[in-house]
Amino acid sequence: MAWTREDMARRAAKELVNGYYVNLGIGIPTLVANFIPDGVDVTLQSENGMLGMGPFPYEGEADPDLINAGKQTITELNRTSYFSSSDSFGMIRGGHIDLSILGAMQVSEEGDLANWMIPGKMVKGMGGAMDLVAGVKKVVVIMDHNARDGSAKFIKKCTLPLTGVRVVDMIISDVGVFLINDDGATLIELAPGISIDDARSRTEAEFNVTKNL
Amino acid sequence: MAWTREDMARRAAKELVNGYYVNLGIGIPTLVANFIPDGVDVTLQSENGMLGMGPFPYEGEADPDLINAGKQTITELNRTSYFSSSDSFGMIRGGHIDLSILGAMQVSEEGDLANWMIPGKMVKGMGGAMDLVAGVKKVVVIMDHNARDGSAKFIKKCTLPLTGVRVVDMIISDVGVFLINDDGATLIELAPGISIDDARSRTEAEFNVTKNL
Amino acid sequence: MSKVYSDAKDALDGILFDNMTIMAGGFGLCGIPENLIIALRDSGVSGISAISNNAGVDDFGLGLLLQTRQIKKMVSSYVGENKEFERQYLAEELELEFNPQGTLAERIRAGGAGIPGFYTKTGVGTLVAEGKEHKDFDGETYIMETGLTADVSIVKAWKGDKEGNLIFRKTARNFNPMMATAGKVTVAEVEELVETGELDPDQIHTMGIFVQRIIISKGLEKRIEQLTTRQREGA
Amino acid sequence: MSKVYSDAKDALDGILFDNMTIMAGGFGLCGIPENLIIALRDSGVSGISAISNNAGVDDFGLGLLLQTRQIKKMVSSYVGENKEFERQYLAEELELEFNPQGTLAERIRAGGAGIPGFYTKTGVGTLVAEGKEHKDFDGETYIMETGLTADVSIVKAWKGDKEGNLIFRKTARNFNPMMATAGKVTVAEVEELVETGELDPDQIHTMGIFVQRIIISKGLEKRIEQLTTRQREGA
Repeated sequence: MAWTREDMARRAAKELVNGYYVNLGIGIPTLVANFIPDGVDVTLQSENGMLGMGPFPYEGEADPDLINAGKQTITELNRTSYFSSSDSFGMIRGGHIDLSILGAMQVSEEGDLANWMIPGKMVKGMGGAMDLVAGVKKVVVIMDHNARDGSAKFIKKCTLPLTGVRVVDMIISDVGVFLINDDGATLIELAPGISIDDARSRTEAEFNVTKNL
Repeated sequence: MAWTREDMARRAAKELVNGYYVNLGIGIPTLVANFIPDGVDVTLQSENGMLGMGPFPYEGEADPDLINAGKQTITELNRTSYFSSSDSFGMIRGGHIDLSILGAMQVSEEGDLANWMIPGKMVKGMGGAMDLVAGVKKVVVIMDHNARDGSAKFIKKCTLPLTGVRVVDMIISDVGVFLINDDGATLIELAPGISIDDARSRTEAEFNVTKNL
Repeated sequence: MSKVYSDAKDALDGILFDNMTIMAGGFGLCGIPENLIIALRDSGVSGISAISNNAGVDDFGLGLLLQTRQIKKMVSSYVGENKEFERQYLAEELELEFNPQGTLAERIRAGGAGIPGFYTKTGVGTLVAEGKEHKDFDGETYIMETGLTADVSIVKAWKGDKEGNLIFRKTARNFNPMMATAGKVTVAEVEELVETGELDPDQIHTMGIFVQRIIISKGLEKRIEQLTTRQREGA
Repeated sequence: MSKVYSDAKDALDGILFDNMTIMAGGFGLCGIPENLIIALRDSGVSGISAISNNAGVDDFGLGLLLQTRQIKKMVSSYVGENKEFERQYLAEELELEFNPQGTLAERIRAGGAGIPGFYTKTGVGTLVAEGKEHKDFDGETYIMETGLTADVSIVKAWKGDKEGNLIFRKTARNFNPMMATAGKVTVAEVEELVETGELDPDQIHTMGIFVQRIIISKGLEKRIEQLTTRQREGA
């Protein structure tokens, strides 16, 4: 009864605060847009040069000049503005985006993130990930808690090349929710059917457990 | 029969080349716009954020949102574009402006320029002058050859605080025209009624004289 | 959580404190946030470090805050039009840091874009370079300048919408867009406030993300510093 | 001295040479200078160092120049959509320099704006920081990145006028405006070429000063990389 991808996205959506400017990564993070709570109004940024990203277009209405950072066709909203890539990353690097939600291959107990490169495999590139984790105020990772071979992804020290050092503030995985700050990592929520012992056995990183869990 | 201010401005206008983007400083340099040769089309930049500066407005038509870097009301042309101060100085610093014509208090024989500050007097500020001389491809100075007290302004080494080092490519004064490059300064034209000896006696800087003058 | 405030006083409420740093848009008197400057004066906040290309004139623009001695320090490129400024400066009542205009513009842009330092040729070999790090690139010498941010930026735009998207008009744009990005809080006054969606999304100069509070300008004077005109030929 | 050229071949005439550096605008296949890329391929120029956020797909965009082995090196942030790229890279026939996307964008802007180096937090502690100068500002560590320029930039705009002023449309803007500033020669292709004066001077994204040559795009394909749609409710 661990969390599904949708459950993780729904949980991540609780991190959205009314008025936030948010950048959602490719993959599960994109799903977060489907679970924005009622009464919470957030503006989605796409790093290729857009604030106020709308949903996919209706069939037959896709505009090749209007894509998101995942190169998917999208639509604009009333509030939308467009800008250049340098203005877009000025916004990101300058700390103007409140929240970034993205995927991970590994996260360390100090919040180091690896999500762009596996040595020996063809590297596609980091795109805007390094800029986002360096510049955005709060970084939330959504990931499967373990790799396909069962190995831990939340570990003491990343073994893969890093995307950023001490950048992750929260991990939402199928196991539960971990906060990471200067005091280290803390398990603050468990997915249904997951025990603290389950979480420990599936994690290499050291973490505290919040009271009353 | 030395050159008047208008003569100097007219001579400076000969440095304009068709297609050039030009920044004109405050004072005599502004007059250059009145002498643009027939068939030569240049675009005037104003560093407060405008390309394609037009003439003064007709009486009653001044627009407070439309001024030049000297804070004078002006007009726009067909080709005009507006932009921010950072874009404007990106243009200047990035070497996109072909020619800058400005005034000077002192110029050294190596092309050092002093035109913004007299120690002991209230300093108004350098405005955009340091950026212009550092970034523009060719810098032409228009100035009275001597100060009011008769002292030389084209000298071996500037005594006033500098605006830029080795930045002046040409001086146009009431005495004549001097080129400055890596070989030093060269007198290339004389105003009517001025002899080479006159020029030497009124100048502290060392300079060569072009053949056949 | 509307960004729209009723007036300048309301829009500055709760964000001012003594010895704060304020950026104020405008070039000369062109494109200055007139209402917000007056409200800043009326707030009585003191010890301001003001980052602004110019210092207004004696009785208008930032000159109003000089009259009341609310400004402790100016960071500017040119302050030639202000007698009170000159008096306070010569009496050493006012600190002054001159920046070349392009360096000032770029420092503000850098501050807003998360760039703490950059290199420029501007000012090499001059007083401006003293004490600054020098570095050679391709055989040419450059100096390092740092990014600038402010506790509050006050800017003036032509049109704005309720999301804080702004459009400027002609040379009234000048320093306003960069300053909007470099304020921890940015307050904008606009001549016309429209509904969200009325501005063309391709044509927005300052994105709403940079603007936290917005008001409609009231009673704009738009004073002209140097009225220069020509006569109609044959008139 | 018109900036308007008859077609892409004509517009590239006399400015290409082997082992040159070329910047090409676009994000994925969105906003790429389709005509100029094809003319570049047909010119046969070789040993190109290409600065472009992406590398196109196998049979479109910069992929066309990979097919013909005209590209020696790519400077990009993401090249995931191109099999031929992968083959050449793994066979060590192609050099590749990855830049974080924001760092790439800023390096290009810096190159066009006369800034030879700047500091950024992006990439600190990662492979990207190796060999780069580190510097602390206010207790945080940053790395120095350098400005980028190109011998020729090729960009794509929506509308342009005969002075070279350009306006981009929606997310097809992306890297095009900065690249226009960073080319020693910049060539633009536009969907619509209008008379000078028809574009609103407050709304020009790229000023004509940055554009030396301009053509009208012909037969634009505007290929969509990932068509994603939704169904109308109740449909």
